[in-house]
Amino acid sequence: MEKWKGWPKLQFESELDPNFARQIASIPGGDKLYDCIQCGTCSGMCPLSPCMDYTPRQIVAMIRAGFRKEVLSSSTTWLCSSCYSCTVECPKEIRLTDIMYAAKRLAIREGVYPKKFPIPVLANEFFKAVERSGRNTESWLTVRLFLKTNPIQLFKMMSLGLRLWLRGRLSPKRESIKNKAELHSILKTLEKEYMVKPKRQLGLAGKETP
Amino acid sequence: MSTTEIRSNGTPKVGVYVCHCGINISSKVEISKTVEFAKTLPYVTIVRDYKFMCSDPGQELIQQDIGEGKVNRVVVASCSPLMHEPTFRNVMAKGGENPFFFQMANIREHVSWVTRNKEEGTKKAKSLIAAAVCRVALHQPLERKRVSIHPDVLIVGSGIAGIHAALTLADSGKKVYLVEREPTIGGHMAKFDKTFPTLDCAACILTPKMSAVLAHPNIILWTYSEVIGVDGFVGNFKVKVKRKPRYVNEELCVGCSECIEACVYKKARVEDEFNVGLSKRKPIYIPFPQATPLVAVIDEASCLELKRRKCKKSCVDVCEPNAIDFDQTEEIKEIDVGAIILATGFKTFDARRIFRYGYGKYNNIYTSLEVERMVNAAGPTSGEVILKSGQAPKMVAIIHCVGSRDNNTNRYCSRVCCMYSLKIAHLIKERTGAEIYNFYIDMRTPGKGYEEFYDKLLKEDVHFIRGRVAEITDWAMTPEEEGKLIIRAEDTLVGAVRRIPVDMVVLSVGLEPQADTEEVRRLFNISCSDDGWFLERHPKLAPVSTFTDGVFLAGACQGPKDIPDSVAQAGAAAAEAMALIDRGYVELDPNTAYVQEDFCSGCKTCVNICPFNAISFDGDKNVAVVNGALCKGCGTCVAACPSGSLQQNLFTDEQILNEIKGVVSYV
Amino acid sequence: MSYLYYPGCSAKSTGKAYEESLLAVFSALQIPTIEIEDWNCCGATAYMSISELKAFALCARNFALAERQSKGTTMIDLIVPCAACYLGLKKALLYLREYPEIRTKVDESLHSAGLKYTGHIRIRHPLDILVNDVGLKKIASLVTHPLDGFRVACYYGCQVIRPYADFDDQHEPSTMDKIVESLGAEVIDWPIKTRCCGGSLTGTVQEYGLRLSYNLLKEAKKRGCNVIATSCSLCQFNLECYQRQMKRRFKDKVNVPVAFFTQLMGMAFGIPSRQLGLHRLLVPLQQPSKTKADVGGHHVYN
Amino acid sequence: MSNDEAIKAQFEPKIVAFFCNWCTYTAADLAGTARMVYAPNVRVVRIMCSGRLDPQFVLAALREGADGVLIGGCHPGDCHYQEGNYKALRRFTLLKSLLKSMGIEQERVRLEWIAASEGDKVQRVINEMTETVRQLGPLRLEPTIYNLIEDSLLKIPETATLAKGDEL
Repeated sequence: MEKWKGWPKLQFESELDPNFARQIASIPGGDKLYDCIQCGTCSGMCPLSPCMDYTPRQIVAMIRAGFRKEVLSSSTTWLCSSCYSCTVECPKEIRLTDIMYAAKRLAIREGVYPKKFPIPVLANEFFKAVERSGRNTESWLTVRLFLKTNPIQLFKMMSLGLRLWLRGRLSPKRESIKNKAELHSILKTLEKEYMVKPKRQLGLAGKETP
Repeated sequence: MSTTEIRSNGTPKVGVYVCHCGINISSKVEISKTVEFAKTLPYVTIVRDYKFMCSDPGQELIQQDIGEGKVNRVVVASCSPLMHEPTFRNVMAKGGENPFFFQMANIREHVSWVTRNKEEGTKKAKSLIAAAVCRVALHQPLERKRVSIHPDVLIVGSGIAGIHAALTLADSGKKVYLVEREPTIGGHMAKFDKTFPTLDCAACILTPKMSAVLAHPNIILWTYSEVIGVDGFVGNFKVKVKRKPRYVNEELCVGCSECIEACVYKKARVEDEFNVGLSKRKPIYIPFPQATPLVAVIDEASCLELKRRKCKKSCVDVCEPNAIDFDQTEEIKEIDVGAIILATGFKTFDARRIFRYGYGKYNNIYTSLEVERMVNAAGPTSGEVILKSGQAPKMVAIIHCVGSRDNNTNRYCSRVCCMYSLKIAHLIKERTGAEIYNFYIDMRTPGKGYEEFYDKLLKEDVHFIRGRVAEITDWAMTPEEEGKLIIRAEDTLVGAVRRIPVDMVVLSVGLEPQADTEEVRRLFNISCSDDGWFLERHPKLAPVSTFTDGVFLAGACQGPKDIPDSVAQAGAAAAEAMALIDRGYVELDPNTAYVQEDFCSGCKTCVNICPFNAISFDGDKNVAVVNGALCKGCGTCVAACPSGSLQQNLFTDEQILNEIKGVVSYV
Repeated sequence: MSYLYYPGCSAKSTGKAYEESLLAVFSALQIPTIEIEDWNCCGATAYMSISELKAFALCARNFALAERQSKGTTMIDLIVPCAACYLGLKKALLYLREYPEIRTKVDESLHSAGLKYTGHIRIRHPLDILVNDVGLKKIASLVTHPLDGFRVACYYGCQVIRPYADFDDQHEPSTMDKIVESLGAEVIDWPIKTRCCGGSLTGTVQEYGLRLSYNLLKEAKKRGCNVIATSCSLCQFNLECYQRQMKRRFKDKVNVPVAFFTQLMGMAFGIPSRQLGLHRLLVPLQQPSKTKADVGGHHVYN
Repeated sequence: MSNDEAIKAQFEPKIVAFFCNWCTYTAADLAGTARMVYAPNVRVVRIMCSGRLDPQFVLAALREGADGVLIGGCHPGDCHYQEGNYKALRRFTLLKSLLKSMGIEQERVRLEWIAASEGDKVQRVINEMTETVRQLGPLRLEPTIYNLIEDSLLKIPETATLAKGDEL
């Protein structure tokens, strides 16, 4: 007798997050989110929607309905390669790519992104590298990424790495800027600043009348 | 210079009547406070409030107070004067007082509907009431001027709306000028094959009306003509109409089309406007077999004779009635009419504007209008639905909302596309048996028998996919897709992206205002809504009137409409025009300018400034003289008068200055 | 007219050839370019998914440095060849202008490092500069070795064009096509010139990334192209460097050279191939045989 | 927060608007029917045409205690009376220079073309105007200027005082 995991297709309102939409909408231009007519142009344009667990359109619907958990842990936002086709073609001028970013940032902040999924790892590594040295060194980024996600891949890529190295397109030399102090003080002042407002920073529920 | 003795009916006794308008006003305006405040204002003798001042009991209140001599001037604080000023002026009259001892304070549109809370609302309401009271105390008794109305009507545009309006008016004995830009009447409807939802043939129901127009003794039909000038005002418009030369004498031509046969152009080379470019015509042509009038027309752009004056004119030789006349020139007609109905219709959205849909880039992508011609038995393919290759399509996609519901093109829903797409789906299915895919965002079928028509299509196993098509390409990913047009869209009901290869695509293009709407709007001095359609006076209560009295709207020029709605609206417009004409006169507001001769310095500033030449100069008395019949009451001259001797009824300097005082200094 | 130049990280490794050819071509056109001193990462895609605000700050530092370097100039034109950087910087510029709340925060952060930026700066892509500032006439006039026999598929990728590019049509870009045509090459028509190549996914979720890249190559070949021109180092990398993996996974020997459009220009201008970094390509690019390119590629369902 | 700022903070400007009957007043009605909420500080006086606007009305408003004046007319070419709005524009420019010479900030008086369909523009303009004037703070007329206006104006009949005596 297997364990009861709850109704697969029954969603109790009490489990949804009524503030989720407003949180995402708090990014610049984010309130367009409320204009969505669910036409599906975004999903149709998206080169990766066939691989996503929810299509971009569904994500918008879910954000508006407050499916916080599902959205933040979905693969959709991470598979978004930010090619901006959705943003350009949306009939309601919703900047979907920005919304995906917002979701990604929330997911990372709250540590709910799909684990073992290489993309967030890449993001993190990239982020750290730049924080450290102001630039990103592709060779090291790749190495670290594969070590963290699947080391076997690293070997698979060896030959490619070699061929690139022979052509001087991949060097172990770490790229870096000179004036790191400057950079660090810039980034430090922004430590606690968020583009997606933490919930506590959101006002009372309900949109304000214009 | 000016003095404050109150003319006419003695000491002002102002009655203030505050309307709750249900909760429309009372929800944002503290009525009781407002009433208390009003009591403190000068001359105010009575203040009352009531749920609906415009209702009979509400009006009763005012009449009684007037009747009992408690008040002789009235302020009603309620909605916009554009809404109910006439109503309450009548109340004054009924109560036995001059209707112009009345002023309205707009505390709904300008207060309760636009303020956040009661505090703000009440404050603003008070100030507006104070303004009205201060002003009304200085009002004077006035007479309305009556101007007789010219009984003829001008109708611009002869699509189904124009035609229906024309026939209705003509049948009621009115003389109608029907002006059409194209060489024939009929408009878009004449291009259609069948009409939804009944599927009766457009020609069968339209052509009888077209010939009726031609035959009707009360209708003067001017095709191939355009209105180029409009002067005057309600009841007495002076209109200039340009009749373009068609180089064929309408009276003589019998429409035998011998000339077309004979034209030196052996093959038709000119793009055929009527078949929206799907076929070619000759320089001399008759748009379509049932064209009305059935008269040939020669187009200057392509006719050899007209272009270079060297052609053997074989058309002339074959024309027995000698109707062809290359010396014909354009002709300007000047007419007087009392009312004008605009029925200038719409244009379809240019599908090239949406690059992703490849219109004009790939073969076999058609707009809905092109398909209408294609399925029409009298059309370029004589009713056959075929691809460029000549074969019949096996799979057809119909894409809804092309150019509609899109911030990058038109925000609005074009209202007819869902239904005509269903119709086209049915017709193509019927003609070819092809698999048909309808891509829609929302299926909109409100209307008598419309939903039923949708049901019918569902039973005809047409595919319906809820999803806006992302792109149409010739990029094949599978062998089945080779050589096809591939539709990529999300099936939103399934939640999966689908690639569907088809042979033919129909783009259901939306409706747009005519390209020259702006010029026409100016010509007739009316407004447009922000999406470019002609603006009606009131969306619900005056849907066919405009802000210019005597100018009415019919059909799609006011917004996307299907045939039933256009006809209904045309009827309404005709009725409005009729009502206006049968009354026989218009009453003009007496807000005209007048000269206080003792102050006039005879500087003549006003004489040149008046746009209507209503002011002349009396040399003997050395004063300006205003012609009340010509004055439209803009007050420009009054503002210009250096001596202040010119004044405007209902808007004298002291009245306005008092209103200013009231609006600022009490609250 | 002189320009400041922002290389971006990839120009120093995988995209070296892009930088080399770009600078070679620009000097051939006598367009002086000065690299921003001590520029830093633009905080593109991956970074932005951690903190957009910091990404904007990173860009702002570059702006500040640029302004300090070319003090006095009323309007600075910044050449940004890398697509991701181009988008990142352009977006930052836009958001800093449009959203005061962001501007103030970023200004503070700059201030803490004794930097400031006024906003007298324009982000320009080489395509933009070549077509609008230099002009096709000038380019054509420098062509000494016309590229006949080359049947080029111009691939713009995403971020050069979308969503902020103002120098070309976002739905149907044509600048690169025009340039390549003016080099005497034939440009093939294909509907997916701005379709995503998979971007960073090719490095992370190869399963998907590879497919997207392969679809592009396959379609280009099907339409008889014998070289693909790109304007983005990541696109170039994805399309070229993974062709072996594709061969393995899809049993299809793609083997299409993928060059930077600047390399093609250089070739037409007769610039020595080493200066154009042609030797860095994995799929060698040489004068195609006069015979029509082999049309191949078969179907993957995805 | 400095004292001056403190005043500005709770200062509610009074603004008188002169709207032409055919375009701008209608637009304001439209804003109402569309329930577009906007600042309550602007109070509308309806005139048939912006051409009727006599500069002394503006001065009067300022003298009576308004902190700003907004004038609304039809777009150029759309005037219901053909060209009243052009006249208005001409007078407005003159008025501006007059105000300048009086030392009154020009931003306190604003002319806008607003068509019958532009309810949203009414909302925008009124909100902007209110903010501008709020920033400028209350209008304080120099006594000399006040008298200058006083003389340049014809007297406003004192209905209020009359009211006390009631009989004339």
